[in-house]
Amino acid sequence: MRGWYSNFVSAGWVVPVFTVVWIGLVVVPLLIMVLFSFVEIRDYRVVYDLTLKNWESLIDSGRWISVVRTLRVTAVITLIEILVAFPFALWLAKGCKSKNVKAAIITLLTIPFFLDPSSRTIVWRAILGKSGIINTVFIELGLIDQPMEWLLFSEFAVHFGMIAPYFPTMVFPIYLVLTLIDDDYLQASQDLGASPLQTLIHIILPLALPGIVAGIVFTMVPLMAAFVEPGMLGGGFVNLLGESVEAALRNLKYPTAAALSAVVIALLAVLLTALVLILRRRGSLGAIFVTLKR
Amino acid sequence: MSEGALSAAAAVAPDRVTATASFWRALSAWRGWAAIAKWLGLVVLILTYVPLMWLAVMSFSGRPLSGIPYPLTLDHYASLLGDARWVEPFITSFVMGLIVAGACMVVATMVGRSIPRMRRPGGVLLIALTPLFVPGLTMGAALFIFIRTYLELRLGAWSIFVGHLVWALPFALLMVLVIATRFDHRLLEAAEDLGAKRWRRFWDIEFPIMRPAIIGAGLFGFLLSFNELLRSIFLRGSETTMPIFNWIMAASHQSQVPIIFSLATIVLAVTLPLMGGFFWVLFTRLDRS
Amino acid sequence: MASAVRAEGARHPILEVRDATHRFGDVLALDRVSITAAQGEFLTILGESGSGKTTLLRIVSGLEKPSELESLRIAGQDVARVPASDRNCTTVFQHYALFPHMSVGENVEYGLKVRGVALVERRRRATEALALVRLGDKFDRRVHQLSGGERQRVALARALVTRPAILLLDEPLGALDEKLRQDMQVELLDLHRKLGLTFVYITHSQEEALTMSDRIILMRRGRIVQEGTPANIFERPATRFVADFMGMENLIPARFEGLEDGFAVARVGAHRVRGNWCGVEQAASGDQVHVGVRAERVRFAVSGDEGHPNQITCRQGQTVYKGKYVDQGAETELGTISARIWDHGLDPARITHLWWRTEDCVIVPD
Amino acid sequence: MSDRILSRRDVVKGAAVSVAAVGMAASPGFQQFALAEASTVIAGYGVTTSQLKDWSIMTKSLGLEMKWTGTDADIGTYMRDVISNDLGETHDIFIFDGGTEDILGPQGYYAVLDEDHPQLTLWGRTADSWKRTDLLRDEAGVQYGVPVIGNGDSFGYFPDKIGANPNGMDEIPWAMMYESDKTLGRVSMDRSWLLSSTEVGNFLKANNRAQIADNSDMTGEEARVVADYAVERKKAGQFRTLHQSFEEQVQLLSNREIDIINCWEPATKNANIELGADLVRYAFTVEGYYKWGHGAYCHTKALDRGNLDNIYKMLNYYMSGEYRAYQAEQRGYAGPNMDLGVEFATANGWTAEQIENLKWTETKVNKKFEKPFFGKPAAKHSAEMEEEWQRFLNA
Repeated sequence: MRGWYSNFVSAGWVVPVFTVVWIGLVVVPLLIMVLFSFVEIRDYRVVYDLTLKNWESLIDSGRWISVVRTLRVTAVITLIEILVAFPFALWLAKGCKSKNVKAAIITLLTIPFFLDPSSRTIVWRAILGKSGIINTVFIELGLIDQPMEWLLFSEFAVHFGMIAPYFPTMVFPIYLVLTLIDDDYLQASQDLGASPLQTLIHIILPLALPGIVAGIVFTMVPLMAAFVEPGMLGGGFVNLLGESVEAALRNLKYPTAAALSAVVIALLAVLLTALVLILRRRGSLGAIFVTLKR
Repeated sequence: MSEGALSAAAAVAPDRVTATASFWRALSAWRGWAAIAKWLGLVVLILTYVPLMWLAVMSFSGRPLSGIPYPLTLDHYASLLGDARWVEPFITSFVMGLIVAGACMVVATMVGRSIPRMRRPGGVLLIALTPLFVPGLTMGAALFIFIRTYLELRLGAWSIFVGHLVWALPFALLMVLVIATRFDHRLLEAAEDLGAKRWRRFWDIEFPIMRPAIIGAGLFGFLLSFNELLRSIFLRGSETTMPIFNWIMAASHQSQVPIIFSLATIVLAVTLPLMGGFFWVLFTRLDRS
Repeated sequence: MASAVRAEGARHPILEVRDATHRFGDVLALDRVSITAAQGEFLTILGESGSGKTTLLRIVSGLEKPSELESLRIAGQDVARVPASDRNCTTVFQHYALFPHMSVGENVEYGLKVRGVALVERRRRATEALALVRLGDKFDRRVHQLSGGERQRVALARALVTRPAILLLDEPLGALDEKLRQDMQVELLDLHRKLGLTFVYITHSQEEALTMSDRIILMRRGRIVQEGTPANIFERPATRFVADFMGMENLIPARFEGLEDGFAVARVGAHRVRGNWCGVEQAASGDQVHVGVRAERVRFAVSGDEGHPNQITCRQGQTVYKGKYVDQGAETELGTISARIWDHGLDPARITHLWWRTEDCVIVPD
Repeated sequence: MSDRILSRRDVVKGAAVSVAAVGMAASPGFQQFALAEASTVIAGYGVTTSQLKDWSIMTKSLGLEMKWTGTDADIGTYMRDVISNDLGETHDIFIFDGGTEDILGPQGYYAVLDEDHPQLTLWGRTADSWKRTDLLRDEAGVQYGVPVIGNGDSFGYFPDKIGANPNGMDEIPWAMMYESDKTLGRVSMDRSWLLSSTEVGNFLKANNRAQIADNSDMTGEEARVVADYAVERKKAGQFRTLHQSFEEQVQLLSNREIDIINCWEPATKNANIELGADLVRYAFTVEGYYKWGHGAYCHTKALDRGNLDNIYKMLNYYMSGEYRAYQAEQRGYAGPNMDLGVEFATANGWTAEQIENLKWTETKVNKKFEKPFFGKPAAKHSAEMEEEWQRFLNA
């Protein structure tokens, strides 16, 4: 007997329906949003005249400075995350033998996703501030006379504060892809005479590339839109795109926010395309998931 | 290749490496690298948890925003319990989280198990994962304009749900895909051979194998929804979720830090064992290798 | 040739493992195992899964660090502390472990590349190695475009190209189908003969071991139970386990009685059976032993008065048609004995007796 | 122009999308905010500051229940919800910074106040300085709202750090915030253009350093001058940080990270709880104050829902002594009919100190009224002002 649930689990219609719904819920709204960057808002009302004013004002208002700054900060943090996360993920996937330790670390990496970022970030101010713990201790120890003001409300503070929150998104995909690499490959490489470094360069890195790309994407997207950490630790000196978008939306400047968002999305698209092209040798994006199938 | 060329009998490989190469060999063979890799990562983890622990300690402090956890008090927890205003948003968020989790589990499972069977899954995958690449505020604003202005629908819990689903589903889908792509479809053929109907095949063979991913999808769905603010601000209509409540309170000209700190501590205390248990089961109990 | 090689190898073994012990947690995977292999020898390590054979191989290659080890020499040099990457032996892995992101040629070149061999040179040698395994035209293919047998040969070429002193093969034919497996056996033997390399070959298939090896080491539960030439192990299994593992169909529990004219005598119920004593040590009277005889060595007689040795009466049991031959069961006082009948003219219903030659019968300790 | 902020255009709506969206809307568990409330329930929307910490006090004395939907202090979000989100369909009373009626009144969202409504008993005795302000009437002088609370915002400071009288009665010039060497690198300024740019504008205008007609509604040119000055001071290192939230204000003061900060008055109150009484003072200034006042408005769509009497009863409550006393006690904010607040406190046995504080709140507000005031949340040139202020933020 075939109940309705038979159809429910048969794949035929699932993907087409999902695709249509998802285009409606995600793609169409985003396109409309981009269209909004060409209209104007006056007295909190939309004026439907096509205009480039919003785009011009990106330059006038100095918002483009924050675009450049955002790119710089994003690049630096992403680089730091890769440098720390890749070795860590490698250790976790291949070096760590205890399943309990693995489970514990994965848990610790997951929890921060679910906590309010502002309350976590505001705590740093009590630690990095002029009368914070670090300055107090250093002064007590006689290492410095004056509190180090650059610890807080500076680019340093923003970078420092962003390292931890954006770490898990880099570790997870890399870890996942590394666990999928069969130990046989690593042993074959060693057996054929490769040093650990050579195995890393010739075998592990190429095979982990999809995970690294995913990690970069998952880390860069929220970084490009970050506003909590720069807002709370940058002291107004490290204004990033996310804050700019937020400020525009707060003032109901949808067109400006739309233009800024379009910039963010375009930047991400360029980056993604570049990454995908690099991967092209190994086939389409979908192949990321297939490459490692045995 | 001559036969003689291959019959050399030395203990160490005959194609000797150069001096610089052997320096790199020695360097890369150093056992300390693993320790460095491990500890750098652990330092970042410590950086993550110092603020959280601090927050937990400060939730017991009479002066939560200052640097010193003194005097100790349970006042904040008392005022959290005494102030009923957060209860309704909390329930809204909790129920919303459950619904989003359920939707994520069902949709991610259905879509996730279908994608690997497609010949060219790239396009669908890209569309499905698009929300991961769009900043939260932007997605919220875009959905608001679309639903409210173009579709002229009244916003409310349902539109928050849409916003949350758009946010959480890509994560859930990725989770399911990880297992689904490695799933051996010969198992299903075997089951079919044994006479199992579609539903039975799914329920008896596929589901148990995919269960960890499905549970994970639900868990992520719940927690991402429970903590979501940026999209909810736009899509709330007149609903208030827990993060919206916190956001409103931050502008109410009275300090909400005590409440927020103690609430975050409670969330931490609840999620830590929950997630820990989940991953422990996933790694230690279900891992057959 | 083989005996000359062995004589030479006994003096200067290319591989010498002494007292290797390995534990995985509480499990003893290898228990003080010592092996040697002569230059140019085809040595097979045979055993069921979990017998420790793969662990032994991985200790030789350096991929596993043994818990305890007296010494490990390759070409006379102690390599116990040399990492796998610097040992002059390469492995053909069970699942080949061909790098999925490289072409066939890149896979084969890999061992040369990591040694810093110049591009032109390594291309040349990789091409040669591929030609050697008859894949000369597949240099630029992707690994996933190859068939199972082709992958196997790529793995061989990859392992050979660095000119190792010893080639380690870990059940390389396990993943192939029957026909391909037989072809590859021939090909491997051919390669071995051509290159004169030392092969250490791991398998759980007695048939593979018998076909290919100069010498077989049979392992069980982390220990060596018997080693010798294929004929030796096949004809004179030292224990009941070896006899069983080598496919001796009829193994009958018996009591040892003593020696008679150089043959051992064992009692099974009311019967006395004579055969070769194969145990390492002499048994005492009354010891539990097994009488073993291969099905193809069991013969039938229509009447019981020809005076055959080891003769007993029987009735017809189950008949299984096998094409080339018939597996014929026979019910006797000793239990069911299976025989292999090549003569299709024989009518099983007329059989009344069976017997076997004393030389074809072994008596093994338990 | 349609009545929507982001008005509908003719678009081809994808059938699948509509079906999906409608399907979700219709599914159980997603029912809308119930429209038909019992008439003793008033639905309100706006800033939470207008709510007493314990709102059940109101229920006890009026017999009404308030179903409150809060929002934060963003005028953008608020305007969006009132105009685009049709909250008038579900909500009766709206409370936000006065000034919104300039736009929402003439466009028909806020109902004109019926000053003679029988339930509005306290209207007559409420001082004109509270009820007849620009914050509650549109430009044509039509009255839309009743006053709720208000204040003149300035800055908090540590008297010892800037050498001022510790009793806090000194009038401090705004220059102390912007260009004093005593506070160089020890200042925090609010990021908000609405607050900070108009304050800077007022300072420049009052000291004849710039030609500004109305610093609460500056033209692009004027706003540019203000932003340029602010950028110059930022580059000179005047500001330790820029803050955004109330919690930040409290933390910056209580950690003594800064010496002077333009903040909300309750922030100094909170900081003093941590630091010790009266260590931080909220400034009386030389040049004037950013004036804000929350107004309560009735939505036009609420006029014929049958609970208008109760709505006016509620509006009246915001001017009552009970509300006054609690609001002043909890946040230090004043409002109309302070005297009724004192009366209420006395009648209900509040301590002498509490009553003294109530009186002080009134004195304080009256003292501020002597100086110029500015502030216009729905300024005509808000877009330009915001745009120019971005240059300061991005610098």
